[in-house]
Amino acid sequence: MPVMNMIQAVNDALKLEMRRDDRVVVLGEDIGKFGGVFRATSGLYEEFGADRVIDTPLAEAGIIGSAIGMALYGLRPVPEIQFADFIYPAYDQIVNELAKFRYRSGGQYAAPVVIRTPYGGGIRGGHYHSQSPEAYFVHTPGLKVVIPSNPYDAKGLLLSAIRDEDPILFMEPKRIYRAARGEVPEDDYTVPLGKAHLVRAGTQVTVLAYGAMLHVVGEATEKLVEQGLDPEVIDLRTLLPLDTETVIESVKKTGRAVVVHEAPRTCGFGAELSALIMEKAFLHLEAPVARVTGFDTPFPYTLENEYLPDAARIADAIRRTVEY
Amino acid sequence: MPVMNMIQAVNDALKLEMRRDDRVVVLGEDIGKFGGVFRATSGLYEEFGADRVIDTPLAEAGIIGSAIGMALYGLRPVPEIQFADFIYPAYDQIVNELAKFRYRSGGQYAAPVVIRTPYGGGIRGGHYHSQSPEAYFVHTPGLKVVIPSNPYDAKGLLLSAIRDEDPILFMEPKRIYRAARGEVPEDDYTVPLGKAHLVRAGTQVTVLAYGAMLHVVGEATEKLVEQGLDPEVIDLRTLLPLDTETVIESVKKTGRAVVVHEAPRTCGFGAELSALIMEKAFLHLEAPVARVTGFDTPFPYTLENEYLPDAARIADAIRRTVEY
Amino acid sequence: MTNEVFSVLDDDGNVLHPEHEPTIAPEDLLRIYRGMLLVRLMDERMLRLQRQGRLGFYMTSTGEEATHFGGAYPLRDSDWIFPSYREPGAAFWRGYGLREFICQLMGNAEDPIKGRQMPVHHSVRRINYVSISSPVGTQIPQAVGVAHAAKIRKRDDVALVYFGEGGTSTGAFHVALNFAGVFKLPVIFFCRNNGWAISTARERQTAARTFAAKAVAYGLPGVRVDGNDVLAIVSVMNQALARARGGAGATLIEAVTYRRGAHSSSDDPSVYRDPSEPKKWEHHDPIGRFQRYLERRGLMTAQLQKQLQEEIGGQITAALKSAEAVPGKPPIETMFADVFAHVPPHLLEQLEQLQQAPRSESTHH
Amino acid sequence: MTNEVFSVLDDDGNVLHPEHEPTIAPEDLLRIYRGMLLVRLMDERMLRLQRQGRLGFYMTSTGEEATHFGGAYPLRDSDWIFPSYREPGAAFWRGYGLREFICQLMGNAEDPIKGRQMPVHHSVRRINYVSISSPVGTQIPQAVGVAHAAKIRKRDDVALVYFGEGGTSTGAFHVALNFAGVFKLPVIFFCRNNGWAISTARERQTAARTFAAKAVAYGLPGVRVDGNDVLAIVSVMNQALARARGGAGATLIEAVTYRRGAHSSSDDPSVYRDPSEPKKWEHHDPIGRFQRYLERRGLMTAQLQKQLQEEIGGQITAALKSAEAVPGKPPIETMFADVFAHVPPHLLEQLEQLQQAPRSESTHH
Ligand SMILES: Cc1ncc(C[n+]2csc(CCOP(=O)(O)OP(=O)(O)O)c2C)c(N)n1
Ligand SMILES: Cc1ncc(C[n+]2csc(CCOP(=O)(O)OP(=O)(O)O)c2C)c(N)n1
Ligand SMILES: [Mg+2]
Ligand SMILES: [Mg+2]
Repeated sequence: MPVMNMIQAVNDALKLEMRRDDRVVVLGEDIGKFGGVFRATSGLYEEFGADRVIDTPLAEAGIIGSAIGMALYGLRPVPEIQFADFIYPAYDQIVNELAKFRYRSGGQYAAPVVIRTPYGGGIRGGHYHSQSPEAYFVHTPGLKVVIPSNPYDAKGLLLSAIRDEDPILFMEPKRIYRAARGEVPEDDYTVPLGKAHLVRAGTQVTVLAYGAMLHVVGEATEKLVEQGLDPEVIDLRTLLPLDTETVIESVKKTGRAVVVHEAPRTCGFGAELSALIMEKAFLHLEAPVARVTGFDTPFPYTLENEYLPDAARIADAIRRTVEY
Repeated sequence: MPVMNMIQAVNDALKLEMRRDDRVVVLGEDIGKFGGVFRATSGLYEEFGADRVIDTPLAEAGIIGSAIGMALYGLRPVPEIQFADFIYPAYDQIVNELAKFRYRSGGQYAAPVVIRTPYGGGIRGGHYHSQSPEAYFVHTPGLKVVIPSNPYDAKGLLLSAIRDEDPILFMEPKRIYRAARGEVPEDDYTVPLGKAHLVRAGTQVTVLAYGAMLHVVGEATEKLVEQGLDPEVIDLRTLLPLDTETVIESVKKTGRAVVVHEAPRTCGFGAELSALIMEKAFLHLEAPVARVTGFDTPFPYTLENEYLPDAARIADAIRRTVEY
Repeated sequence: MTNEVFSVLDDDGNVLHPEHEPTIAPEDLLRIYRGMLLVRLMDERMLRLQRQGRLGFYMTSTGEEATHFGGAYPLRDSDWIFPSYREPGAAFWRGYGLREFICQLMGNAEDPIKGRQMPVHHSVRRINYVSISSPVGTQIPQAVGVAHAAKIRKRDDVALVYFGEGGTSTGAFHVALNFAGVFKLPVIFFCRNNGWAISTARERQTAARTFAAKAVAYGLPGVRVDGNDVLAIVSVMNQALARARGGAGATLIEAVTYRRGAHSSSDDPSVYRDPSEPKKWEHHDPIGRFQRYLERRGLMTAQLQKQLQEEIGGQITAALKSAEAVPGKPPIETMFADVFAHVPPHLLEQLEQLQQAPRSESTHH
Repeated sequence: MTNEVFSVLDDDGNVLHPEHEPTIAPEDLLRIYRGMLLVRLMDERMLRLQRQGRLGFYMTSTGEEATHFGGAYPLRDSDWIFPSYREPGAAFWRGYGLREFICQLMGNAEDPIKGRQMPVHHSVRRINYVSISSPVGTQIPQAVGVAHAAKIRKRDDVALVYFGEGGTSTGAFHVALNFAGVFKLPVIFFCRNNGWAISTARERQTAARTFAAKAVAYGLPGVRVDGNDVLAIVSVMNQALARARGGAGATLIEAVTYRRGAHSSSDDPSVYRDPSEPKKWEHHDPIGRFQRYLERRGLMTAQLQKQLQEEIGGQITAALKSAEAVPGKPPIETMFADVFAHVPPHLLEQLEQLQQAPRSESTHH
């Protein structure tokens, strides 16, 4: 099996699906001839031409607004927002239009658009090239939110997403675009949406994470395991709809949970996980659910490493939770 | 003391502050000659003229973007977004610009803009005239979020907001614009930001709410009190910065909490409250924090009353929490 | 770019420019007339209903009916219409039923969109009349996307998108027309310049001399047409359609008309505009003008007109009766359906919670 | 609306239109020249630094220096400048220090903005050079707001806002110019049309014949000026300023220039454009042209030029040395400051948590 990094896996999924389904088109800024600022779409323009690989003017609202129209017409548009930090000019189209089309039309119209966007810190991008806005979209009924943490999932989840009937935010942790490498089947396969992945089975505490944080969690748990701890690690993969069953079963087993994300803490997705766990596993909880997150500040430049959850902070929170 | 409704209290605060401070200007759609679709700015145009009461073209991004510039120049703009549902075209200006100006400029520039906007359901407005987007803004570092539940607070909080140095979302529960009436001093007074209000002291359970929900909570608790229960009711008033101390002290006392809001449940502000309470009062909790909220669907039209938390659902949650 | 407004008819229904008079079969002329009359009478009746508290909300098109039919008539059924909330006639033209229309207004159990939206937010997929949303301008880039998709699929479908002059101030308008220009897309931007955006006068909306002039910014042709002259509108639409189907791209049409009624049933224009203004525009009434034209052509008589009125009135009454007879609201299951293609576990759970929860009197199912 | 590009100088520095040659004091002419040279040399040095891994990121302005000074020179110090990331010269003109500039790039302990933003996102309040943000176009309505405030306060300050031609495609551009037109505001919209938006060519950005033509959509005058001719820019700026201060409102200036370098240090133009294109533009170099003009006027000699180069080179070296000598990063307290005017309890608590937390090697303080 070939070894790919995240970018190659995303690129492979797009190629494969564009070959399989001629309704699939990609559009965005610099994604055509240039192949995207992260090269995720490289080679597509050459293979599929300007009709299906569309370099747009600089306007996110235009990209998403027209993607909605394309989807209404029957295409399967996969727009790219160059950085998640720049998605807000399209926010109205996403939360008021894309998310509500099926509902508001009584089920008459659907807009299965998959918005791909690189997100997250770790690339010295300061606060306009590092944001993690997933909670904004999780809080918006009508959208699904998918975040892969490795090349295998990136390809399998993206293929599932493009074949899904609903609008989806497909958020790609750019920090591990090249760093995360792994075996990826060349042929067609899917990883189901709404299913979390058990990364490590354990008994003492459930660690919940997604995206780039999985790798930092891995660093942390490795040390802890050496020290004799036995954490269970779950990669959520889909934030909405959440695989509540897997999460709750695990916490009922371990009685403890630590949630990790890069986004600011207040009203982040960690808050939802924490609240949900309390509602559904209260009597099993032996410690409060701990949140290891970015801080409630804009994303800094120089102090990025201090801002982001690192292995030490995560390990510390896991240990405290176990020892609570 | 004169009796006012919410609209009159807001209008009174604007008049008072515009007389006191000539840096204060209001701008928005239909807010001038017309006095606003809810009449919140009526009379201002006549008294302060077109320079300070500005009817704008139909563009929320222009309203907030230029309000930011006005604030940078030294004015105290109080833009109105006609309905919170229409704030998204200005989302980029709010979350990427307004919220981050002080931080990103190393403290050189500040943009003390107070965005007034009617929000929430209960007026048969369907999903574009009923939304409660507070969580989007609470999750955005750099913004304060204030929501009054009665005329006295509306005036006092709005005056505090306009005099504050930070950008503020001032969200007005339009459902009780006219229904909520009460004595409001004619003269100048402020209600501090960041301080919750103890509406009813109780011993068995802490009920946390804000905006229009306070009144539904009132209905519910009234019945429960008749039935011999003793709930404590707290009006948060400011969602960010939250009066964590008051909330946590109360829950430590009662050992139980119920959170109520209209917004969708997942990743709503209730999730943050629930997570926070678990983190800070875990050992005092005798029951899981319950959330009574809108459902995770777009806001419906015909089934509005089914969607919104009502007295029965709230009372039921309180009772279950107490009896847990 | 000229300021001139293109008309075919004068206020008395005389043909000013025979060379521009579109050739329309007599039966179609009568269908168009009947359609405009239907909108006029429906608006009167529904507004009265709203005043009586039998409807939560309503919006009229009085004086702008020609834009509905002048826009919709020249299209093929396969062309897409992206309406705003003020072009119900374009749906009636394509066969939207009076009863469906009223059921939507009532949000009752037979509302085609299941009681999900406020009155006047129709959606009629079978006739390519796309779901209306309240946010102003959002439909414009979506229409561009449909046109883009048609071009990609090499079909010659055209997208017609309606919006008011207030909508031209939105960012959505700008990005949409810019995309349409860059990609040469088969879309027609139909701006109903009715002079007002709620209380905001046209002069406050832009300093551009005309709304049609804005086309220059996108490399598109812009035309100003008399929005109360259905024949003039048909004629400019025909040109725009030829352009679009011929691969030459988009057109911006500014239809100069006037909002004679209130913005909506919640609005009171007397606060912000001189009542003489709407009065003045009654003399340019699109229906009256067109009627006099038909009379001149011997296609309309006072008696036929009276007969049509009664016939339409009767149909509205029947539809209203039948709609009001629909028992109850949509079942609560509908509140959780269509958020996604399939109801996910968390929504099933919330449905159960709602079903099991006690309800306040106000909200018993 | 014309396509013509207004120039004062030809490529050899000859004055084409003496009647349009702005009157600028010789010492100012030399300051302008010196400023352009500074930007050119600073860019070369900082890009090299970035290549050596001593800087995280950088963006050059090579070939566009005339837009920095042609825009900034005619302003009063009290006028506001809203820059994008490609006009550092406008800050240098007003006295931004080389050392401050480099400290910002390094985000070190003496970075004027406390290491909060990526390199080239300067903010220099004391000279009304407003904080730069990455999102394209957002500064345009903000500049309009400053102009609106100045008008409300009855001061005759003017706001100058820079953006690239890519920025004209954003909704922010549209709403900003529309507001400026409606309210007749003292703002100058300065579009640096450098032909490229990262890999996106100007033709893909809009179908409008020119960017200046977009002014029509807002009832504003639009002018096209040679962006590599500092004298021509000064002359159109003077007209725009007179209009603005005279209460006649805003102007849209399209400066036609070319991005000779990569979009940024992360970009590789060879993938998307023909290398002969930037080569061609070297013949229109704004510094060379202006230098030949100064020589003709007897204000510049080869020797003086060489002397200036060395002087500036020396200053850059000194500033760089001193900036690189700054020990350490901003303290972690700074991460929680300036989110609000006063640090609220939840941020104090988070600061404490961070201070008490163990740190991975990578991130020891
Ligand atoms: C983005 C947005 N802002 C504000 C509103 C509130 N609103 C509804 S209609 C309207 C005026 C629209 O005027 P125009 O576009 O001219 O259409 P008309 O009503 O005249 O047909 C406004 C401001 C809205 N629906 N959407
Ligand atoms: C809203 C937004 N979308 C995308 C980007 C990514 N981006 C940064 S610069 C740029 C191109 C800008 O081109 P132009 O406006 O012509 O300015 P230039 O770089 O040529 O000076 C893009 C697409 C961004 N910063 N902001
Ligand atoms: Mg209008
Ligand atoms: Mg450019």
